[in-house]
Amino acid sequence: MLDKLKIPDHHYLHDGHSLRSWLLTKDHKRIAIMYLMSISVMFFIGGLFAVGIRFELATPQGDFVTADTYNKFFTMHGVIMVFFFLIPSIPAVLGNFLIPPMIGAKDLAFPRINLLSLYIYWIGGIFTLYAMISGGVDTGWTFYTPYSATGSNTNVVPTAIGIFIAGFSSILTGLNFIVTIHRMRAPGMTWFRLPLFVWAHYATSLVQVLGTPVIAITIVMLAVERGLGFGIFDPARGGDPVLFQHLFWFYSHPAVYIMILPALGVMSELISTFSRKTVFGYSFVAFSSLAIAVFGFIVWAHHMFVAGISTYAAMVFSFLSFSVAIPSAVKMFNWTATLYKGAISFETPMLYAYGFMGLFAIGGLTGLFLATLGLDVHMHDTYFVVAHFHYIMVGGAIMSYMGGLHFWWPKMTGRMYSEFFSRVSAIMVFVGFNITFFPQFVVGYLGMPRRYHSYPDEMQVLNVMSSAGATVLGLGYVLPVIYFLWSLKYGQVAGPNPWGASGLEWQTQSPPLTENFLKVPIVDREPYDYEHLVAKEKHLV
Amino acid sequence: MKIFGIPIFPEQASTFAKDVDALYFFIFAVSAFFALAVAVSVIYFGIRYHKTHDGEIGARIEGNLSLELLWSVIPTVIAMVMFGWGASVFYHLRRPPAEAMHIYAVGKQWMWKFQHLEGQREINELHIPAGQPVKVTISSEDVLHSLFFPAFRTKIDAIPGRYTELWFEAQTPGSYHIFCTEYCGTNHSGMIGTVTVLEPAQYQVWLQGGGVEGTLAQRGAKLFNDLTCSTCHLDSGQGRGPSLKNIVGKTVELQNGSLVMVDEAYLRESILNSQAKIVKGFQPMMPTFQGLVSEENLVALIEHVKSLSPDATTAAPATGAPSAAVSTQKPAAAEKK
Amino acid sequence: MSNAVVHADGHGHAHATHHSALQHHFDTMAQQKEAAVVGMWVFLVTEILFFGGLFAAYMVYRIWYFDAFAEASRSLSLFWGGLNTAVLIGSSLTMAMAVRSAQTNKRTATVNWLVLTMILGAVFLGVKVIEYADKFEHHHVPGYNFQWASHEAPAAGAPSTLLGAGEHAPATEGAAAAEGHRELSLNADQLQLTTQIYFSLYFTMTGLHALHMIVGIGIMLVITWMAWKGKFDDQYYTPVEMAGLYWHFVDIVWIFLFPLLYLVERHV
Amino acid sequence: MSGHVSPISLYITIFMALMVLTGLTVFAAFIDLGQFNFLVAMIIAAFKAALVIWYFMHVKYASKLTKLTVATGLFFLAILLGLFLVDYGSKAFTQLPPFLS
Ligand code: HEA
Ligand code: HEA
Ligand code: HEC
Ligand code: CUA
Ligand SMILES: [Cu+2]
Repeated sequence: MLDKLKIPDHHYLHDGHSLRSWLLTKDHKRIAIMYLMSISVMFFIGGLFAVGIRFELATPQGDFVTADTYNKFFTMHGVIMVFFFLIPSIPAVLGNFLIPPMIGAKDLAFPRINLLSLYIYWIGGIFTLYAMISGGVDTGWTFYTPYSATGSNTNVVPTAIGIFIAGFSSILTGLNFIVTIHRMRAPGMTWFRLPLFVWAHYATSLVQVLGTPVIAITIVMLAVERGLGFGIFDPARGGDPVLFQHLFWFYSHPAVYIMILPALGVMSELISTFSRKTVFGYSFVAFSSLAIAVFGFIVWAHHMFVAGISTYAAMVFSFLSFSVAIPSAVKMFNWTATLYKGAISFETPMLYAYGFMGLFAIGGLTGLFLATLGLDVHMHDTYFVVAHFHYIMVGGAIMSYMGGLHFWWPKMTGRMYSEFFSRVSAIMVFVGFNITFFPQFVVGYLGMPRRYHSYPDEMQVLNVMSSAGATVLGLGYVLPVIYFLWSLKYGQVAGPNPWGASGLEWQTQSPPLTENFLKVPIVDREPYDYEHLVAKEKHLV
Repeated sequence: MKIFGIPIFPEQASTFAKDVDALYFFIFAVSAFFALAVAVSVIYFGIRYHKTHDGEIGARIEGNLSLELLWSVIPTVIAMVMFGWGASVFYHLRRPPAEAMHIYAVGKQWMWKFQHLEGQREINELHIPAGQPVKVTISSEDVLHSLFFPAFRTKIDAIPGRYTELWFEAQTPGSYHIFCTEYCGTNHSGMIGTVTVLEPAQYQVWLQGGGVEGTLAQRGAKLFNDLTCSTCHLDSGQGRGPSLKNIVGKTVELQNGSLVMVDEAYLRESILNSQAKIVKGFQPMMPTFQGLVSEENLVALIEHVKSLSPDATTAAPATGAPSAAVSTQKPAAAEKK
Repeated sequence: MSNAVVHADGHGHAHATHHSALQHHFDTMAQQKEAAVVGMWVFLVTEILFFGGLFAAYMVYRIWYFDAFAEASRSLSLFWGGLNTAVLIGSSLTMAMAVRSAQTNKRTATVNWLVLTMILGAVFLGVKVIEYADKFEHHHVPGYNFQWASHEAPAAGAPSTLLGAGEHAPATEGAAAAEGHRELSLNADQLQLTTQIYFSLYFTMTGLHALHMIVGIGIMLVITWMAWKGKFDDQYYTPVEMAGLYWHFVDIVWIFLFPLLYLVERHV
Repeated sequence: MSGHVSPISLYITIFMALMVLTGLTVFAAFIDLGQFNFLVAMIIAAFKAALVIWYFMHVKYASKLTKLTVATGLFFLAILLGLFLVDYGSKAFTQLPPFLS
């Protein structure tokens, strides 16, 4: 049957070939592709800074680059990875591409705003890259005052403005998704027939819309303080530097759920598809996304337990911090239960999904260590924290993103990549990742502080392990670039539904038409209905 | 603890270390249990239910309410245990005992300055006796820093314009790391030092050694003269300013009728922003010393004033009072003890 | 590869008559309008939280430095502030009228109301310029040679020196006391510091508010032009309505800024 | 489909009400209500804002979804301000305004 497949004549990639037809497109799928290219570039820039960090930390003395350069490395690594890679990653690429076909819509509610958000992202990115080339920043991605306001003499304001601008891109994406999910669903597509991917993106959008404005205003306050000499956080005028931290984390904690919620959404799709089984406890998984989004807003001060907040406030925020763990746990257990009595197979996306399960569990559970007051006093600002968030953000979010990319790649391009190399890369990433970041838990509990350019000799062995692992990890990330590009031309034609998946997006050709569907679909059954799929397949044969 | 000569677990050198590590192992065990439970089931299901033929699909199982409840409630209960345990350790970490020995620390780009009441001053080094609770009061001269003693399992940020404090009771003599853990600019990773825990007897010897220019309070007394404080604050109470004898630990009545408890934060405020609180019966004529006394000299002055109240048990400084903090109503009631 | 999930339907492009403003990916004008309204409100929610961050900072410092805030707020002109409040509320009325005219197919009235709204907006900004100029004159711009000298009090900006301090300090009948002010717990030096925080917030808050007004006027210029060209009718007036929502929101922000900044403590 | 058209008289009434409330808030600021000055000012402002939202911005006639959106915004604003007070309200050096403590 495979040899009969061919790429359809009409699809969104063929709807105009000029640069103009891309830059002025209103098609969510083309915008998604442009996002994919942009964030990939950003990922590799951020990754190069990580290489710099790990190279420096291979020896304890701090002899590869100067302390100032090192400080700029991790700051720019963090800024790029967080604001220009991970926050836009799944929503702006996979969400943009898939939400309309998943709900049976022709496009997002506001196609022009969608394009605008891409341009805004570019402007913000260029701004930030410019700030980095012309001197860099060294405040850490957290921009704590008073160092950022008065101490540092690097490009703090330009970088912050770059983030400010990119924030609007994130807000507009979220706004677009919310309205689209509410208003653009195909006939019959009720809320409880939505794929869990869409639920997760709905929750993400809430966070984007409600949180991002606060970081924007915080950046404005920082900019007027630094640029115009206003005193808002300035301790010399009786201002409170800790106020900045409150405002910063009011956004930046929820922002971690902007990064992880879409990844959780991808996971539900992957687990269901590759076990050919409906997701166990659909409504619990759906509502846990919303719960995570809402609870995410009430825990922020767990980043400030030793920053001078009152003992009472520390207790309240520690208590609340555990509230996010419960819906996360619910998700983990439901996915596990989904596998029970499934028909499981291990194509590359599923390998990533399995990797995710392990790494996210470790990352999330170490979050509990940090949320526990007595322990965080010791662990705060050590490599334990660094390991925690890399386990979630790299081990969790990126694993899931890669899984999703491999899963929907045939839908996006119409072609398959090399199964062999993709498995090799998935395994390299998993192994390399653990070698890189597991030792950091150990060295962190040992007391190694983060943002350290040099460190005590006795910690070298663990750091060398970490640096070695990063090499494997880095190569694991380069490989997909090669076979993905290769597949564009030489890949096997995939056909509309190579995985036998159940979602609406698989019921149209690959790559899809510009309008996604020939006719507006009418939905008359639950999601993840594999019985029906099989019955139909049999009927056809 | 070491494996093949590589340290993988920090020394336990304080009384907290055991408490914190016990908590650590508890959460570790819980986490390991859940992580393994998930990993094992996932792998087992992957093998047991591996897809065997084309077109095979999984069983139709929609969900199970009691299971959902079970696995929401159990983590909730466990999480509450973690919270409670963690909070009680934390509470302990934040409550220095009254008899604690007192040391001042000032963070500054990029060094730690420690001052003993007996007058010794150290930079990036700290000597303390074993078996004795030690309270460190911390401030910063420029940006945020954070004073971290990994072997004691405690740290706290140094915040410009405020006092924060931590305490510990070192147990095992030896030398341990001091780190600055709040990013503070170029040489953040160079802002490190060593804390040396000595046997109490050795500590006494150490105290005697070295050319010390008098105790901290004595240095403060000299400053008290040099800065002309003494011209107004006569012990007799006849000067332009009130007598500072025996005021620490007492309450003072202010001009607007409210009462203030005299503690370190109040003294600090009185010196830096003298007219924030005007003592009843006096004119607001004391000049502001903001910018004229360094953090180090400030603690010396405060120590001198405290030495004028020999039988006061020093009240803990109210954590985090900004230097210009103004409170017009009730006395700055320290966090409820 | 057709699929049972996808049915043919009579939906979508079945309607023969489409309004010219209907975009291809919507089915009906009602769907399109509802999407726009919800989208706009979601945007306004982001604006609520944007200003919310400022309000949080304001709240913290107002509690800490109430006296400085009271003192500094008294230096603002109640006349200009009150006038501006009235102007802005008036502009909200004219804006509401503009939307109403568009709803009822009255082209000229729509244009007129919009122009009137813009004029009122410009008046507001003009008054703001007067107020800002006044602050520059009185050295009330933080960071830029800020100086807080309350009325007759001695040049408080000059740091009191050790020697001269005794002479400096005003006696009991301080200027403030003479005016019958409530006893202040702050002296000149502290006011110098902490009123700066007030003015930093003042300028950030009113500055951002003014920026929003400028943007609003810009939007309205375009809308007015569109209305003039006859692009709207009772079926399609969404842009006017959206501009209206935005403008009313800016008005609401001011409704809060006015008491927070101008009326901290006037009863003395 | 052209949405609800409110009568002009309603708009005028709302406008008048807003002006009166502005006057009231200025008036209230000049009488000494102790700690309650702030509360009164905020209640009046909130009431004014509600009038604008409800009538000028047509939320009264809008869909449930729109109402929900507005409510969500206010709810999260309350979280922001409320949890700030958890820290700042419990710091040793901060007094809550007496009407809160
Ligand atoms: C995507 C990003 C992401 C995500 C999702 C999370 C999720 C969580 N994080 Fe993390 N975190 C970061 C990114 C993230 N974090 C970053 C970047 C920092 C550092 C910032 C900086 O300072 O630079 C940080 C720092 C950080 C701190 C501050 C540490 C410090 O600086 O001292 C804390 C403290 O509470 C914390 C806690 C948590 C918790 C409780 C969760 C929870 O949401 C986790 C929930 C998940 C699980 C619990 C696992 C799944 C459940 C099971 C397997 C079942 C068993 C469960 C139970 C028994 C309850 N994180
Ligand atoms: C999405 C977020 C994200 C991602 C993906 C990563 C990815 C990685 N991070 Fe990052 N990291 C952060 C977010 C992220 N990080 C944040 C927020 C901080 C805190 C910053 C701060 O303190 O302010 C941080 C800090 C941080 C530190 C601590 C620095 C310090 O405190 O001093 C370290 C140290 O090891 C580190 C390492 C790595 C490594 C090895 C990777 C790897 O996964 C990267 C893998 C990618 C590549 C290697 C690039 C691709 C490969 C090539 C270009 C080929 C050539 C390379 C080789 C052959 C090796 N990161
Ligand atoms: C010009 C005279 C003058 C000088 C010089 C002066 N003071 Fe004072 N001081 C006063 C007066 C008057 C008061 C009481 C009014 C007040 O509270 O401000 C006071 C109050 C105080 C208080 C609060 C006392 C209490 O009972 O609550 C302290 C503490 C203090 N001064 C310390 C100092 C120190 C330390 C110095 C030197 C660095 C100093 N003063 C220099 C005049 C002075
Ligand atoms: Cu001091 Cu870091
Ligand atoms: Cu967090």
